[in-house]
Amino acid sequence: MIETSWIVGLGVILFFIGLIGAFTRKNAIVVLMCIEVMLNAANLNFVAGASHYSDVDGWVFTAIAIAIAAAEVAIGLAILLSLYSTQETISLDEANILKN
Amino acid sequence: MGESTNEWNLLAPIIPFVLVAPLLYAQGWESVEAAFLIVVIPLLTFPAILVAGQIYNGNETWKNRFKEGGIFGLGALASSLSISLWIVYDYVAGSSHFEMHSVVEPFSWLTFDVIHYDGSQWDVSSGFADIGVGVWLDPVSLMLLFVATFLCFLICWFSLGYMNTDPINEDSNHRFYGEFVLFAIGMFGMVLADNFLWLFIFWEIMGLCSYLLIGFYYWKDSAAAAAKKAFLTTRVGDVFLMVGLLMLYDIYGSLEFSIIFDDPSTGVGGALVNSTDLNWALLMLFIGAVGKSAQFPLHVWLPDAMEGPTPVSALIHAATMVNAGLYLVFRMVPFVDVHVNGVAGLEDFALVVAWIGGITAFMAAAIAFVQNDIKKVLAYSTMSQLAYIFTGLGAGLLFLNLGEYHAGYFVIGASMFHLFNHAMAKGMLFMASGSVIHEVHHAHHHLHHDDHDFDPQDMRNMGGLASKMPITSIAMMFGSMSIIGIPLIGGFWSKEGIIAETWLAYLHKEPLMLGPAILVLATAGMTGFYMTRMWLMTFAGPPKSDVAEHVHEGTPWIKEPLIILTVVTALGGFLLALLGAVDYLGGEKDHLAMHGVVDTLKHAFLPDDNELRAIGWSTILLAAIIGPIMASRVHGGKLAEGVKANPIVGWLVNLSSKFGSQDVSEMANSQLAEALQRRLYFDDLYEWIVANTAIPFASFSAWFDKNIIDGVIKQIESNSVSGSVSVRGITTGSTRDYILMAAVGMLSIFALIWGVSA
Amino acid sequence: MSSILTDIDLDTTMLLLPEILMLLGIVAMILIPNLGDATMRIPLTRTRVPIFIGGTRSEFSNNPKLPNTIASGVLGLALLTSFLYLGEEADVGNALHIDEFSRLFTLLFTSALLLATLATSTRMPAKPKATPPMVADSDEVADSKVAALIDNRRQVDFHILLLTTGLGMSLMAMATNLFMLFVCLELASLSSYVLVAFHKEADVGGEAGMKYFMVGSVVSAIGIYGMSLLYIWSGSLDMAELAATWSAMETNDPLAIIGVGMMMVAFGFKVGAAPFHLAVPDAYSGASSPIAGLLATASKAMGFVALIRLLLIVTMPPSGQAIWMLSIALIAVLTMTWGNLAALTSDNPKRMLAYSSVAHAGYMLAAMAAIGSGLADASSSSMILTAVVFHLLILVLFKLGAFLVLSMLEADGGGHRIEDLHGLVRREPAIGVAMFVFMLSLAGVPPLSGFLSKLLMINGIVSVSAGTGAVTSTTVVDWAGGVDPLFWLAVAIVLNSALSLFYYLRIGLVMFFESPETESGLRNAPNLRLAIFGCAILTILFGIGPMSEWLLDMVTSAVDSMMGL
Amino acid sequence: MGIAMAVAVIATMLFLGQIGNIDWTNITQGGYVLQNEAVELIPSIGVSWKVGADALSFPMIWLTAVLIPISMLVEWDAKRGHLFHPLLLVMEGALLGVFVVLDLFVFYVFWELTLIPMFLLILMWGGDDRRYASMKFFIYTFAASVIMLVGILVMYFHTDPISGMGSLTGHHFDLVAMTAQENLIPSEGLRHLVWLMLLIGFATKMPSVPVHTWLPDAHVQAPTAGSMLLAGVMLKMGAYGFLRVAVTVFPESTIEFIPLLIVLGMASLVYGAWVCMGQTNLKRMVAYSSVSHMGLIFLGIATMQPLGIAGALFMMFAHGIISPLLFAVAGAFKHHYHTLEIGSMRGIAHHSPWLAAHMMLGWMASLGLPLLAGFVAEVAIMIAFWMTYGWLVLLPALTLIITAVYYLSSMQRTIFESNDPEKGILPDTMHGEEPRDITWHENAGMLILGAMTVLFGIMPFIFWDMMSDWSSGFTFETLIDAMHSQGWKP
Repeated sequence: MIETSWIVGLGVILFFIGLIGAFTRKNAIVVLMCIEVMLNAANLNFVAGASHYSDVDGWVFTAIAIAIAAAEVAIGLAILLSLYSTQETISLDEANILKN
Repeated sequence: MGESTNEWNLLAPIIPFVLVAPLLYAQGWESVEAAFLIVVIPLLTFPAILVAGQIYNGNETWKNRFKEGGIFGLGALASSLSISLWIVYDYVAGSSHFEMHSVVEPFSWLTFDVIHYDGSQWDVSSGFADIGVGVWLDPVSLMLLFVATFLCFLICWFSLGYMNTDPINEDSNHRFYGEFVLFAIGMFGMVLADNFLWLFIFWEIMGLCSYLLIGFYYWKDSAAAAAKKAFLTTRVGDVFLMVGLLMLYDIYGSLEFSIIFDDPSTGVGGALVNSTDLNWALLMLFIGAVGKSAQFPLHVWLPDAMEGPTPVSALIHAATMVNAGLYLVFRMVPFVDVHVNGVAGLEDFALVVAWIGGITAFMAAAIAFVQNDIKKVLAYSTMSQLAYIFTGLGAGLLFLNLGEYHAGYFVIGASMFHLFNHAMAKGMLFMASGSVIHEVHHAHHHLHHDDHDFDPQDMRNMGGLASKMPITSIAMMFGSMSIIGIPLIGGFWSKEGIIAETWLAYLHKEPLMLGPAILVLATAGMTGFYMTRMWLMTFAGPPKSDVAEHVHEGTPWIKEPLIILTVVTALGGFLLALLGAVDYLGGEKDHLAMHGVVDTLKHAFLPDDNELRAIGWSTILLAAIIGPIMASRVHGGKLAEGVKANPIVGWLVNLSSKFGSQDVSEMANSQLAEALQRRLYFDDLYEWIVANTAIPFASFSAWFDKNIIDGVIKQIESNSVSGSVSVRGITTGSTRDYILMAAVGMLSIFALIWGVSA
Repeated sequence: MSSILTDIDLDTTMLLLPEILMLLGIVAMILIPNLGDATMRIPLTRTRVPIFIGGTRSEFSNNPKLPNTIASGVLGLALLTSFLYLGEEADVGNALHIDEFSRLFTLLFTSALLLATLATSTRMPAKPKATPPMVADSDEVADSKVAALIDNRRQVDFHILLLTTGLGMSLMAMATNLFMLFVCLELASLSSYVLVAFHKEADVGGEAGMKYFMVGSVVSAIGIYGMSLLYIWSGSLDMAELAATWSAMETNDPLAIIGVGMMMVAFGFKVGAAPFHLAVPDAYSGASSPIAGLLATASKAMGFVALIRLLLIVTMPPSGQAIWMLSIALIAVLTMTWGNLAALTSDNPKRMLAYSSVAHAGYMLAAMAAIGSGLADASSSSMILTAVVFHLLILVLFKLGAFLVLSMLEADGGGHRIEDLHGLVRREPAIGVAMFVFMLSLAGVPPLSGFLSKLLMINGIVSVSAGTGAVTSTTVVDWAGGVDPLFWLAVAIVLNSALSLFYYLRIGLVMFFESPETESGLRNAPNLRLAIFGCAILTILFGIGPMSEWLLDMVTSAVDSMMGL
Repeated sequence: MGIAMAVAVIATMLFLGQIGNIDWTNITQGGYVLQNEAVELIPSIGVSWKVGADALSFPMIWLTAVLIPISMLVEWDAKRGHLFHPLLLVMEGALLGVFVVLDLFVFYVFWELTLIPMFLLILMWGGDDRRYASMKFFIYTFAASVIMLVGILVMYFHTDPISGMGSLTGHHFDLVAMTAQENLIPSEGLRHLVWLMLLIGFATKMPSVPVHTWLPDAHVQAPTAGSMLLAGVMLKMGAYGFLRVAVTVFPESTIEFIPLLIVLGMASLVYGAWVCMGQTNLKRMVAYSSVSHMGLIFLGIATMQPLGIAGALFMMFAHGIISPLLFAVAGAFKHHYHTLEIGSMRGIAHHSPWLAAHMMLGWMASLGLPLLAGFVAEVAIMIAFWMTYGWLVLLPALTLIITAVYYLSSMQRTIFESNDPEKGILPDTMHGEEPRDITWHENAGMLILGAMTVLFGIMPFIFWDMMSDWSSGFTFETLIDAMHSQGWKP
């Protein structure tokens, strides 16, 4: 069995990949994916915790977190579509009518 | 009397005022109990005049029947005069005598507590009295009260003729009478006040009225400036006077005359009074007196004050208010009188008083040499004569402080007597000059309606008026004689004593008195010159302009006071001298008693002391002979052909022409004359100082406040705005930046939490 | 025999009535506007039975105002019920706990939502008489008719989202499990993202929604990751258990404290704390005003509930300074200063209010820091928390009230520039004065309620910190050297309040003294006016006197119940 | 506006009617009267409605009740009078609140409440630059008072519980109880800090240099009635609060900071006077003269003599009568000549004799002419100041000269000087309009103020006696102990 700490370690790496991606990439879709990666890092932890503590809650958390992620992506894409329909861009830098 | 006899019926409204004193007497009042009414009746009258004048302005009855309020003013002053005469009668002729206490118990005006540190702890000081207000009378204040009420009444009478006939004053005379009566309140109050604070309060009221009345012709730039100058200059003195009061209060725990004079050597709580402290306090008070009495170096306001209407100059700036400073110095006598509880070691202060007096006397007389404005001559003469009195008081204080109380009392009495003589004479002289100006102005108005450059006060436009204005010329002659000190007339009786005692002080006591002694002696001769010059330029010689030819004496109301004062000036001095006024005022005798005529004359002309005799005769020589003769050589001359002066002055005109004429144009153009014309540059100096220090500093302060103090606030404001803009700039609008910022924030939180937990 | 069904007794269900009502409201919202004469053929037969869903809809169900009415009704009822059950306390399952505290917040959320709903009733572009396009219509006319129809349909979406937001928030306040809390928070957040982006035709609508969503998702990912760390650390996400583990922890476990830090980021975003607030002004200014108001009040309150749970329940040490105290204190100062400074020159009133909302978060965070300083005993903690909750409650009145006024302007196409407020008092005296009251209350001018709450917060900070300076100190410098730095937080609040006056008063100034661009009055929106006046009056009443006392008592007992006092 | 006037007059009458019911023996002995049973307002935090008056507040209450109708009278024809006069009534309520309440919370509420009507007065009826001025006024004083609030809260926190008060916090805002509590703040450093915080709030209101710059701006822009109330009563709030809270509760700190008080007082007095002299705007000059006169209050308190404190109290009162007159005059200039530039109009006495007369009286009263209200205060403060500080008194004394200079110069260049007895020099701003004198209501208001100036100049004892008793009692009961404990010596 893999040590919990290894799984957590992987989670950390994933999380930071996601986080760094989130503020380095301009394309909103990619950022959305980065967010997914971060959420999955959390899921990994939940799974690891669940198996570590033999606690069923962790599994439930994971399942619900995945559902949340799905909802988030759905909403995100919808919002991006509406952004695209008005500003014809989904670049995070270019959509900056609102500032200061 | 006057042009229309029915003018007398205008006086009907004053009857009830005059009846106040008899009625109170009938009610069984003591005269001193009524003393407060001297102040209160005018106090009630003056607002009535002002308000009624404002309301009824232009109303015919108001203007003709009530003389725009003048009648009511006269009434109030008449009642004051009657009460004061009642008091004078009680004290001088009656049985009342003065003692060392207020004649009316003071009313407690301000009550308060004072705490002090006794070396180990704080506690209530018991010795500090409340500030009250009451009435105080002694020979000098009685004399001054009489002078004030008498002259106020006469000059108000005079004003009815002088002010109300000048179209320029039309519809504003109520202002004049209101302020005039207010002034009277100040003067009466100051004289009656039983403590230094109320003396100061009324003193300031007089200052206010002086300001208001100098600025009576408010639209004239020169009058406005003169009024301001007068108020500010005296204010400088007043502030020091106030500081002096604070010091006195701290020393004695009271400002009541009765408490302080009871024992000036012990202060509050029985502590011995330190002469240094007292010296400073008296010096501060003296600065106030210098300001009020227009002495060097705060003299600059008085000549300018002549911008006011002539009755104002007569009353305030010659006869009454300017005496306040003298009165204040006189009040210092108990402090220095080591014979009765005085504090030794105040000779320096006495010297300062004498020196200031000597310097001013000489300086003012010198400047008077070159004045052509009749009122300015009189103004400088006033300064000079007041300075005499200061010198006398200085000498007196010196004598008293050194224990020579007979000489001290004598010279102080002489000084106060000179105050009386001078007030009467100078009040009359100003009224007479007013009469001249009034008529010259009238004549000019009659002849040239449009010419506004003519100066009716300039003596170079006059000449030969002796024939046109008999009463005025007589009055002026007696007044001048009194001021000059022509033997037997008015001022002679007092001036002689001052000069002589000043010399004695030098000879026997204090070498430093030499300066004042020489200065006052020289001034005596100079007085003879400039007063004669004034009279001659005005009344003798041929008319110097066509206006002067058409002058005639006519206006009613003006002559009566002149005549009364002429009599008082001509005879009053001698009479009072016979009664021993000097000793009475000096405090050596507590009643007036008739001396023999021979004794009196002998005392004046042939004293036993050789020194005194020498000084006396040299004074007479200088003042009565050399000065007038020199003036006659320059300005004397016969009247125009075919006109004759009345015999009372005619001899003088003729006499003056006997000395031939001397051309002084070279002297008149000299640098010294220029300097005198420029009043020895004091005004210029003060103006320069103010313009180069106070005004730039004030502008700088305003700038500083606006740009530095408020600038800091504005800087905070603008920094906030620029900070706001830059902070808003961080919100770039790019989502990536927002996420980055969140990540940075997260890391910072980690760092902080980690740092705290480790 | 126990089953899920028997576990739920009727009493508890009654206590959940507000949430149930909202849930039913959502269902009703889906059903009722679709009611029509649709029939369905029974399979294999020719008989058609009416099923009422779909088909030609009746006048009643076709009314585009209907969703708003339903939402208002539901929220009103929820408000009422939550008020009625305020004192009750019960466990629901093992993840929810009803108590006074949570019900108070339900009250807050539902009233904010109700106000927003009332504001929306005349705000949404609903046209009751919209008809389908005719063949004869030109393209433009046809397009606009279609748009009107679509707009009418979107009413339902909007109000459903409002109700889900409410449901999420309300449940979140009851959560005893961090994960439950988070899920409910996400429910509310995701709905609010859409609400922000709802006005998608405008250029800014989509952008605002995108920004808010992107940043929100990233920080919630951070938060959920932090939570997962906590889970790994303790094996449970039940708050009581977490708290027990936390206080049993002898040395600080990095997993735990990093987890807590990450959750602070997530909740910090919700409350609008710097530096996570950057999307906030963008979102507010892009969203419609009622929604912006909702974010500034209900959403912020939600964030604070979460923070309170996390910081005061889970990680509060029994004694001594909490590890998060310093960071919260610094964030507080940064937040209030940043918010006030930025608001100073904002020319868009909505942005201005957004920044002001950020500043207010700073004030409240400062008060939280005072609780965590370890200097506060139980009663002063309760007092400070009371101040915070009280502030959150009354913010609904004047912050949302201000947004309601803006929404009134927005209905006429304005509200985005300060010029739109020019001369408001002349155009609409009552509205203008109400706005002025809101501004003064935001600024904390007595005797308005904004002053009372700010006073209580400052008082809290001062009272726990001022006693810390050396008693023996004889000079100010001495004392200042010894005092807990917390004291300067109070000074920071004070200085910031002074700074904030500038921009609040500026609004007042332009309303009173600039000449308006148009003299015409605003749209006649009785609901909205009523809401605005209600807010204004309550803003004053809660400032001083018996009403404020009543509310304070309520908050105090709620806070005490939460803290177990 | 008739209604508002009626309300104000009725309020004043009610107040004056109450005077008969006042326990004068108590009030003149420095005690409180009319102190009601405290009504709890927010008991959970210890806020109650507790009011009372003593010789410190009574003259101020009197002043407020009298000044409001007068300022209404002066601005009888104000534009939008239906708003203006009610605002003045709001102002009256707030001001009276400040002076009567004995609960610091409610005190603070009223304190800030006074800002709102004044803010609106300046903003809605002010001059050209009113926005800046009103904002500056509001923010400046608000900022200062929130700092004061922190001080109040620290005091609050140190109060001992009183049963029934402060169920939530355990503390209370009752000023009387705070005063009575021994050693309210044990830490001396903190006490000083609190004192300084209070000072910032009160000194800004007074205002004292260097936090005075809001005042000239506010005054210049404010409408006449606003200026009258601002100078007449609002500035006194600062001095009143300082005495009522800072000095009463923390006498030790007051003694510790006497040098600061002297510096502030001197700076206000002397520097303020110099700044006055540099002003070209009549109203600005008068505003700075207020700064200058308020400096005397600090000096009076700093003497630590009953006499000086009584002088400071009387200064508050006297300035409260005189400065409204000054501002009424300045306002009348603005109203009738449309300018306040000194020197742009000359010889105004010709067209407006009443105005000139009022100006003369007001100016003279303000420069400390005897028998007008201001003199007594100045003399009392200076006597006490000499006793304590000796020659330092020359600074305030010489400032009297500067005061005279700027007042007289401004008069010289407005009501005097035109070189034509028939007409004055009119400012350009008249645009050929026929000059006229002040209206009847302005005149009536100024006459009443002028009459009071004279009345209290001649008969200061009407209020002086109670002030003097108050300050004596205050000194013996409070200050002397503190002076001993601080080892303070002159």
